[in-house]
This record gives sequence, C-alpha cells and structure tokens, in this order.
Amino acid sequence: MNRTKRNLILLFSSLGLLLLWQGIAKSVDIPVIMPSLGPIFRALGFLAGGPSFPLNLLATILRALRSFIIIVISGTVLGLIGGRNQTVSLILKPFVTTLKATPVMSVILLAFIWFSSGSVPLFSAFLMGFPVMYLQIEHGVRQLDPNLGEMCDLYDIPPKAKLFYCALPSLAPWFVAGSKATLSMIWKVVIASEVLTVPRYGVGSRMQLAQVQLQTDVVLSWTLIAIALTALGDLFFEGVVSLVVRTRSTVQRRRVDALLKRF
Amino acid sequence: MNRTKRNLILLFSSLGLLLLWQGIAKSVDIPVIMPSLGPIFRALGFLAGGPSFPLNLLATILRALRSFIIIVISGTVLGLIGGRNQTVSLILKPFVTTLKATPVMSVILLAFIWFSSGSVPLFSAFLMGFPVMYLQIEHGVRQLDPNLGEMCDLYDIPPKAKLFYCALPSLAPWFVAGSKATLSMIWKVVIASEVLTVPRYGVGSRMQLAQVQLQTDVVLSWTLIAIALTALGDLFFEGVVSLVVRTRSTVQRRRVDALLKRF
Amino acid sequence: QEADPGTIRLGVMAGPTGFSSAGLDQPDIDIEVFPSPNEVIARLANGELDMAALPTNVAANLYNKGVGIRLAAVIGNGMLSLISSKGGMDVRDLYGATLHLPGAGSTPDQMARLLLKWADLVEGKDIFFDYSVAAPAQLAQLLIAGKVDYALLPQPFVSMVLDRSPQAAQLLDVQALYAELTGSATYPMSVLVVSEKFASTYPSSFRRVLAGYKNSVDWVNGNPALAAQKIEDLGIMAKTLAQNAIPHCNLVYESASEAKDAVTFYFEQLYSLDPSSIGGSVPGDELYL
Amino acid sequence: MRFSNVSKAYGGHIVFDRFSFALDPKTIMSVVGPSGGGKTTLLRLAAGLIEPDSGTVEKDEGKVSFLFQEPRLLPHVNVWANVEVTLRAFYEQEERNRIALHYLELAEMKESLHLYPHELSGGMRQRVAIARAFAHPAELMLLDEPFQSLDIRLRMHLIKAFLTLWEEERRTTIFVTHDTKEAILIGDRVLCLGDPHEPWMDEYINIPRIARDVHDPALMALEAKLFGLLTRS
Amino acid sequence: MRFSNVSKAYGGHIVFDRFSFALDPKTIMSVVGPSGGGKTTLLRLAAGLIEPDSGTVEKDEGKVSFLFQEPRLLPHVNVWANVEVTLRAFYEQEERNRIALHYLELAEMKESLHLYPHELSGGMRQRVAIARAFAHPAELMLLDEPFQSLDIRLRMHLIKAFLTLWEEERRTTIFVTHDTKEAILIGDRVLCLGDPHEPWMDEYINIPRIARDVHDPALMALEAKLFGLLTRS
Ligand SMILES: Nc1ncnc2c1ncn2[C@@H]1O[C@H](COP(=O)(O)OP(=O)(O)OP(=O)(O)O)[C@@H](O)[C@H]1O
Ligand SMILES: Nc1ncnc2c1ncn2[C@@H]1O[C@H](COP(=O)(O)OP(=O)(O)OP(=O)(O)O)[C@@H](O)[C@H]1O
Ligand SMILES: [Mg+2]
Ligand SMILES: [Mg+2]
Repeated sequence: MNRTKRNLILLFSSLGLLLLWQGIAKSVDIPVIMPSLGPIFRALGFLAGGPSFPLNLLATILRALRSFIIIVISGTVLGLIGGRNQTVSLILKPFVTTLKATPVMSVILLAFIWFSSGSVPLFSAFLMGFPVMYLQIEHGVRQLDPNLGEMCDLYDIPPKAKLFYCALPSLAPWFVAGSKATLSMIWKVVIASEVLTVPRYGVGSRMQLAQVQLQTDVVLSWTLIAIALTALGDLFFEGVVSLVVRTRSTVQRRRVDALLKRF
Repeated sequence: MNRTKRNLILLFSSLGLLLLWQGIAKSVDIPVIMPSLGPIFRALGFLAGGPSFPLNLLATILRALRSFIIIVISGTVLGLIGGRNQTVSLILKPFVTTLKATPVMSVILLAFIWFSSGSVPLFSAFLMGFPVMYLQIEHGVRQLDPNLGEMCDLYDIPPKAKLFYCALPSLAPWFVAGSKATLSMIWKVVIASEVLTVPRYGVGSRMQLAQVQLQTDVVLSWTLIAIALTALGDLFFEGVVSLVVRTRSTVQRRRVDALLKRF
Repeated sequence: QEADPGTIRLGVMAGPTGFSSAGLDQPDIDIEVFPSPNEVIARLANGELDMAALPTNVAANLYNKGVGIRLAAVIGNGMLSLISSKGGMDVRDLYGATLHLPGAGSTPDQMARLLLKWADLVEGKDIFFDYSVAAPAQLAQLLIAGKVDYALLPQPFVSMVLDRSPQAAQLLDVQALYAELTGSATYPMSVLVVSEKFASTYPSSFRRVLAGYKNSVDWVNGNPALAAQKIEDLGIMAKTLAQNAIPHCNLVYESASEAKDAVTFYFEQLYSLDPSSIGGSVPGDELYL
Repeated sequence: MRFSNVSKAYGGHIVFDRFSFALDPKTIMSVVGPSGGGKTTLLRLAAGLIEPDSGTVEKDEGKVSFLFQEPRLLPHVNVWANVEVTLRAFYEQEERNRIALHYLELAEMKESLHLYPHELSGGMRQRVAIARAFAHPAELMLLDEPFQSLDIRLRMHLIKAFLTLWEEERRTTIFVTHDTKEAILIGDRVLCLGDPHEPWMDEYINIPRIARDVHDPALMALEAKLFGLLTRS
Repeated sequence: MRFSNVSKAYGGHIVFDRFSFALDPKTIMSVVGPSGGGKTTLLRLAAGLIEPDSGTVEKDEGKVSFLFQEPRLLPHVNVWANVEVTLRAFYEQEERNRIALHYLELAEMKESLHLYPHELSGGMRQRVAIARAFAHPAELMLLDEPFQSLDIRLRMHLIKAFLTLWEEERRTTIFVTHDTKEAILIGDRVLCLGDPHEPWMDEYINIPRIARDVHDPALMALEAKLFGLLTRS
C-alpha cells in the first residue's frame, strides 16, 4: 500500500470519528457535557493562541518523556536480566507484582512526601508503565531463538556484538510493542495525575481548571491536544524504528561497499 | 530450577520487600502516612473478618473479570484482523490512538450518562486496557512467520485448523504477554475508578473512605489485598497456560496412540 | 525574646476553604495552594507547613492520629444546599430518589447522613446515595444538564448551578435545617490549624498571623471583586466564580475559644454517625488554642 | 503449466528474463542448476507464491503440493498432526487417518508420530515434509530437493516409493535436485537452469523409467553433459 | 577429544549407550549413518552443547567451530556481517575484514555480501554458514553435512578448498555426511553410526588424501561395505 493511500485512509477514518462525535453531540444536545465540534475547535483556537499554551504543553511533554525514558531504560535492562536469569526474575517478581497492583491513589500520598508535587505524575506514570515494559521485555527474552544463542556462544561472539546483532534485533518487536503501549499509557497517567495534583503548568492542570469552571469545550480541546500528542508520539516512534532499520541496512551496505573497493 | 527452590526465592524476596517497607516506615515515623507492618496486618485481620468483606472483594473481582474478558476478546479479534489487513489497521488507528490518549477523567461524565454508575470502572478499564491488548496482538500477527502462512495456504489447511495449529500457538506468547499486562492494569484501573466513583461495594470504595478518614493502615491493608488479587491472577494465568500446553500435547499423544492401536 | 520564624508556610486547598486567606498581606507568609486535602495533610504531617486551612473533621482526624496540630480558628461556616435540577419539586419527592453526593466521607456526605439519621430514614431503602461523580464541578455540570435530579453541593457550585440552569432550585438550606434540628446556629466547615511546634515556638508571630487572618476575612467579605482577583492570582479559583460565590460562602473568623462549643457539638454529631470520621474520639480541650 | 516470457528480478539481480517453457501434463520434469540459479524461484512462480514481473504463468492444474527447501513444519504440533492437518480440507477423518499414516509409514516415521519438530533430527524433519507433500491430493507437485539430508537407504527407498506412487496416479511434477543421477533416473525431461533467458539444457528422456539404468550409454552421455554444464565455472 | 562410555537418551529413546571412541588430534573423522542415528547428537556432545546422561566427553581442543545442520544465520544482518561478527573476538578489524572476505570469496558469496539471509537461496545460506565455520580460528571443527544443497561444481570446489585449507593448518575435524564417497575421500577415518552401543563400522584410511582415487580397489571395497551397511534395513 503506498503512502498516499495510507494517509487517505487515515484521514477518512479520523473524519469518521469526528463525524461520529458530532452526531452524538447533536442528538444528546447538552453542550455543558458534550459540546459539538464548533465550540470545541473555537476553544482550541483560542487556547492555542494563549500566552501560556507552550508552557503547559511543554511541561506535560517533559513529564511524559522523562518517565518514558526512565521506564524504557529500567524496564529494558531489568527485563533483559530477568528474562535470562530465573533467579533474578523470581526476586523481582514480588516487586513487579506489587507495582502492578498498587493503586496509584494509595501511593500518591507517599509520593507527596518523597517528591515535590510536580514529580507525582512522573512517579505514578512509572508505577503504571514499568510493569508493562518489564514484562514485555522479559517475555521477549524468553522467546529468543535458542538456536541462534547457541551459535553466538559457540562462535564466541562478544557480548556487545551479540546484543546488537542478535538479541536486540530479535527483541525489537517486543521492545516496540512495549514502548508503544507504555508511551500510550504514560500520556494518560501523566495527564490524569496532573488533573489530580494540579502542578503549576501542565495540560492536566488546565483541564482541571476548565472542568471546575464547567468549560467542557475547553476540556475537550485540551483532550484533542492530548490525542494529538499521543498520535505524534506514535508517529515519532514509527519513524525512529524505520530510521534505525534503514540506517542499519545503509551502514552495513556502506561497509560492504567500502570493503569491496579496498580489497 | 525445581519448585521448592523457586518458592523459596519468591518467599525471601517477598519478605525482603516487607522488611524494606518496615525499615522506611520506622525511619519516616509518621503513622498517618506510612504505618509500620504491625498496624497494617492488624487492620487486615480486622477487615478480613468484617461481614461485608466478601461482598467488596467479589464486586471488584467481577468488575475486573468482566472488563478483562471484554478486552481480551475484542482486543484479540480486532488485533487479528488489524494485523492481517492494513486497511482495517489504518481505519482503527484513530480510534485506538484516541482511546490511548483520552484521559479517563474526561470520559467519566460521558460514561455516567451512557451507562449506570457502576459501569464506570468497567468503562475506564476498557479504555486503558484495550489499546494494550490490541497493539500486542496486532504486533504479534505482523511477526507471524510468513513461511508457515504460505505453507498453510498452499496446502489448503482450513481456516479453523490454521488458527488452532499455526496462528494461535505462534501468537500465544504475544497473547500471554498482552493478557498479563492488561490484567495487571485492569486491577489498578478498576480500583482507581472505584476510588473515584465509590460504588456501593468494591475494594476501591472501601479504600476511598479509609483514605478520607486518614486510616492509612486500612488503606494499605486493602492495598495488600489488591496485590494478593494481582498475584493470584498471575498464578492463575500461568497455570492456565501450562495446562493448555500440557493438555494439547496429551491430546495429540492420545490420538496418536489410539491410531496406532487401530491401524 | 522570640526568634524570627523565617517564612511562614500556610497551606490552603483550592476552593472556598482558601478564599479567606486571599487578603493576607504579610510579606513573610507564603501561601501554597493544593488541589486536595491529601497533599495538605501530607505536608502538615511532614512538618513542611506551619499552618493550614482544612475541613473541620480532617483537623480532628489529624489530631487524633497524633499529628501535632492545634485548632486556631474557625474560618468558614456551613454553606451546603440540596439542589434539584427541576423546579417545582418538594423535599418529599426525595423519598425513594437518588441523591448525588460529591465524594464519600466529604462534608456534604456527612451532613446528608446526619440529616437522614435525624429524620429516621434509612439509606438504601428510603433514599439512595450515589457517589459516582466525586468532583463537585462535574456534579454541577450534570445538574445543569438535567442528568442528575438531586445533589447536595457546597458553594460556589450551588450558585453556579442556580445561575446557569433556570430549572434548578434549592430544595433545602442545610444550615437552616441544622439550626432548626439542633439549636446550634450553624456548623463549622473549615478551620485554620497550626502546627503545635510553630504555635509554641513563635507565639507572637502566630498571634500576628491570626490577626492578619481576621482582617483578611473581613476584607474578602467586604470587597468580593478585589478579593476574587487575588483569589485567581493565587490559583485558588477562577475570578468569575469566586466573585459570585463569596457572599454565599459564610466566611467568618471565630477564634478557637469562641467556636469551641459549636465545634465540639459538631464533632459529637459526627462521632455518633461514625467514630472513624473524626479519628475515633471527640477531641478534648487540648485541641483548641 | 506454461511459462510465457516470464521475467523476475530481485532488486537489480535478474533471475529470469523472458523465460518460457511448457510442462507436459502428467510428466516429471527434473530441474538442476547452480546454487542461486533460480530453481526455487521457478517453483515459487509455478505455485503462484510470487508473481512474475512480466510475462504469464498459466496453470491448468488445480491443487498444488510444495515440498519447500526447508521442512517448514508447524512447530507446535507433533509429526502426526503435521501431516493430518493438511488433509482436513479433503477427506473425512477415517480416510485422513489412513492416508496420513500410510505416507508417514512410507517415510519411516511411524515410530516418531508423537514427537515435535524440535525433537527430530534434520533428516526426520525432511521425511515428515515428504510425507506431507506426497499425501496431499495435488495435481501439481513441486519438490525442492526432496531427498536432501537423507541417508542412502532412505533415499533409494523413497525414490522407489515415489515412483511407484507416481505410476499409480500420475501427477504433473517438477523435481528440483542437485544430484544429476537422480535427475536422470526420475525425470521425463531434464531442465538445467543457469541463464536468465533460456535453460542451459532441456532434454527429454524417452526411455521408460523402469528400463532406465545408470550404465545405459545414452543416459551416461546425458549425465556427462549435465555434469559438464554444472561444473564449468 | 575422547568419548568414554557416553550414554544419551531423549525421553525413552536411547541414542548412545556406553559409547566410546577417541579422536586423534589433527585428523578428520568422517561420520556417516542412518537418519536419526545420532550424528548430530554426537557433534553436539562433542561441542559441549549437551551433556551426556552418563560417561564423559573429554576435550583438549579449545575453540570449536560448528557448522550446524541448518544454516543458523543471524536474520537481521547481511551476509558480510554474519561472518565478520564471529571474528570480532579474535582479530583486529583489518585482519577480520581480510579473513571474512577471503572465506566468503571462497564460498563464492562475494557478489552477495550485502544481502540478508531471507534474500538468499538455500544453497547460498549454506555457503555463508560454510564461510563462517571455516573462517573461525577453531581447533576443533564440527561439520554437519556441510555440502548439502550445493550444486556439484560448488561442492567439488569447496571440498578442494577445504582440504587445501586443512593441509595448511590441520585442525581436528568431525565431518558428518550422507555421501559415502565424500566420507571416504575426506576422512582419515570413517565412522558409521547405527547402534547406540558401538559403531557399525570404524575404519582408518591410510592412503594419503592426495593419492586417493574413487577407483582405488581398497577404497571401492570400503565404499561397498559402507553402502551395504547403510542400505540394509
Ligand atoms: N531435543 C530432542 N528431543 C527429543 N529427541 C531428540 C532431540 N534431539 C534429537 N532427538 C532424537 O535423537 C535421535 C538422533 O538425532 P540426531 O539429530 O542425532 O540424528 P542424526 O543422525 O543427526 O540424523 P539426520 O541425519 O537425520 O540429521 C533422533 O531419533 C531424534 O528423534
Ligand atoms: N526474497 C528475495 N529477495 C532478494 N533476492 C532473492 C530473494 N529470493 C531469491 N533471491 C535471489 O534470487 C536468486 C535465485 O534464488 P533461488 O532461491 O531461486 O535459487 P536456487 O536455484 O533455488 O538456489 P539453491 O540451489 O541454492 O537453493 C538468488 O541469487 C537469490 O539471492
Ligand atoms: Mg533453492
Ligand atoms: Mg543430523
């Protein structure tokens, strides 16, 4: 399927979604709760022009990115270890299970003590996202082809090369699936925690304020922005993945070409 | 690694976690915020003996199970379709992205209007969990070995047999990883939504009240129960997986034996 | 001679509880606004706040849990109303209906239970409580939309609903009913608490803050428009909402000794309802400064 | 089965360039050729698994069975089910069991019906793939080096069995091999790939299969020719 | 390299039962045997990839190179990197490039260095695996049917290259094959597996490799014997 067709389908299904909203909004006909598209986009234009708009956006993005990076790194490293070593996996199990189970609400208090209120979204995002990433990688490691591992060990392929040439490429689909799921969750958790803790800047903080003032159209236009952020995150991720794959193949090809020229 | 050793390691690491808590609690020394283990377990004993304990527990379990089943079925079916058919995947993309991004807070109102108030936890669990499951399966389908698919098609293996003999077993690791991540999230989201919406019965409802009344020990003993639920869910899941694998191999073996006896 | 306490940290919650601090003009008082009582409580317990404005029952609860605080003054009296989203309703229509409450264990919830008890009605049989919309703002939204029939709400949401929805009407003035049933003029909804350590280490600074606070309450009540601007600047609530609500919020300043009887009486009522709601026992005289 | 001016390239690498041939129905064509010469590609084109870049592949035969160059067994089911499942679309259970068992017995896999692919030796996997390909009620059989990694006895046994089966029910067959003797003893025609545009060699063998003998001068000449083609650099 | 009373069973299936042999250093042992007879298992035991159930496998040789029965290439890197990466632990970059290129050229893969395994034909994959196994500076070489799925020319070319290399630097080698001729032309000794307890045949060939000729009566007798062993049922 070519690019244009892809984008067309995406466009149409997005339009379909908007139309669906409009239809329901018209039939429900209670603007305080479900405004139609007109007011939402008007509010969107208005707030996008506001002076603190970039600040709020940036604050949320930074929070999401920070927790994303922390989760991806810690989840991947621990997942790699836990997938290979059953003892480590068992030792981590109670911690992961606890993280998986502890309701965010009951740690927010603790988070308040240990961190400043701006860090609470980070903390709760970590709690929600870490198990997803960790389990994903752990599972992926368990699914690695033992035949290839055997080959690598027998041929004394150094650990670094084994990681980059064998393990990581095979883990990539798990890593990508995990990262996407994690990122999608992080946006939500960060915004939800911002709504709860109202840091000075943040999409969630603005939502909370608009909600208290019953400006549903504003709430929804912030929601639209959140959706756009998520979609951009996805796009970015897909871009990075295809870039890495292409770069890898170009680099390998270049090295072969350079080599052939010399010998 | 044998069973006994596994269980021993698990036991010790769980104990380590408890000791860690106790250590921090003792050093923080603010029981309203971080009670030590004594009061928590006392409260646990007390509430476990209460008359409405099974009702609260059951209500939460049923909510979690219902949304889990809905998510697993819908996520798997749509994931299977979306993974094979790029058009469907593109059409679903805006919906999934929206689901992934929409903060639970801003749909609670809609949920309230469309469903009865007891359904809000179900609805939010769906919103949080569905993208995880869907993306997981979609990704898994994309990773299926095209060689095997080619073989199945060429040999006219009927769709049902193809599903059960080829696709599902290959998707199993993705399905298991997705289900575990989803289930772990559902416990949390259901309880968090119960905290927000306080249905008559539910672990989260009890937590909310205890939290408002600053009974941190009670909050934490409910948290312990939630952790136990999650751990049980995990165990159950692992049990089911190993049961399915063993049953399948026994069934296949039996059929071979029966056949050899007859011919 | 008393040492300089440095910056005095006062924690208030977003919402009307924080209104009365808007007129504080002493430069060494740092007002921090928090979205929920939880955060205030954590900081108080932690020693990161010297003073805080809190719901009355939370103060008792904290005190009973061994957090070193004292009640310095009552700063807000009752301001709850039972609203129906359709006009022409009567209190009797509530029988068998569902009453929405913003948050289990909140003051509206406690008040609703008290009234029910006094009326000899049983929740779950004669009337049904629904907590599924915990945020008062969202409840207000649903009332305006007519999706919810009855709700017990605090200010400023009461005025908000009444302003925006022509059908909505107040069915009950909870304060009036409370007075009628108990003989006590009203009930204290929010109080100013001070950490025990601060009060005993810096008594004169503390007295200065209290005096300032009293002036602040008067100023806010007297200048709603100016105060509303200040309230928005502090991040407590939006200007438009605050300005309309200030007259209805029953902001007062009653020193601990003046208010002690009313507060104790209120605690006794809550205790009879559920001892845990105030931490297990009615606090003695030591709570009051 | 007919290729008309078929072209196929991967990237810049041209495998076929206006390549044509017609396959006589119900005969066996042996295909030999250098490694990377396009034998597997030819089979895949014939099966319809890939489309030619230009030209047409016409096919009168209906169902196809393909013995892939690698065994391609279902990893999660045992030997028995690997064969049985490919017959589901065609036979009732009773019939299916009989057929599957028959072919697995032929491939000497009856002792190992309950084993999973990862528990098999390389040759055993190949045997399961053979049983599967032979059992399938196809009108066109595409066999990509079917007898590789088998020991001599099995190889001879399976070649004999294959020819017996084939005489019972003739099906159009393309048989890829690296063994010139096999190619000559089995094929009604031997095609030697090597040039994208036309085969290096394309000869019919008009001696009846049962009468063929490696010491027959005609066949020896043919083998020598093939050998010469395949060993020139 | 010495097996002493090695036993190995999978489930109930006994592959080796108190099986012993000693390998002379710096010689080539050809191993033939029926499919499923334990050839791959023997190599895996020798490499230390599996442990015997009882008995011991002693090994004086250090590094091992193993040509697996399947190519086992890294799917995400190209042909070039598949070989180069196995040399990282031993050589500096310059040296590594030279060696990898040399062996890939030997396997006639120089044209396809940039292709990925899924873009290769079956024989090409096998050639990459051969290049990798030969390039590895091992003292013990374990080759599991190295020349399968290659055409005759390549086969001859690689056998010659292998022997030349081997004469340059002798390494202890176990060479598994199904081709009795290959076994006899290459091995210093031919072992025919078949019985869990002892080999069906274990003969030394004392004719120098260069002087060997398939028409030599001694070798013909040996081949006939092997053939007889492998074709009896
Ligand atoms: N992992 C395993 N689990 C169970 N059985 C196994 C396993 N590996 C090998 N076997 C069995 O061991 C026996 C010997 O296998 P091996 O792979 O050594 O045979 P081989 O001589 O290499 O055969 P081939 O020539 O077909 O490759 C076979 O019967 C096989 O079924
Ligand atoms: N998917 C692909 N992508 C790129 N190139 C390919 C692909 N498949 C095959 N080729 C190339 O096409 C050529 C022919 O491949 P093919 O598999 O038909 O050879 P073959 O005759 O079967 O060889 P062998 O005897 O080694 O199996 C090879 O050069 C190979 O590199
Ligand atoms: Mg091929
Ligand atoms: Mg083998």
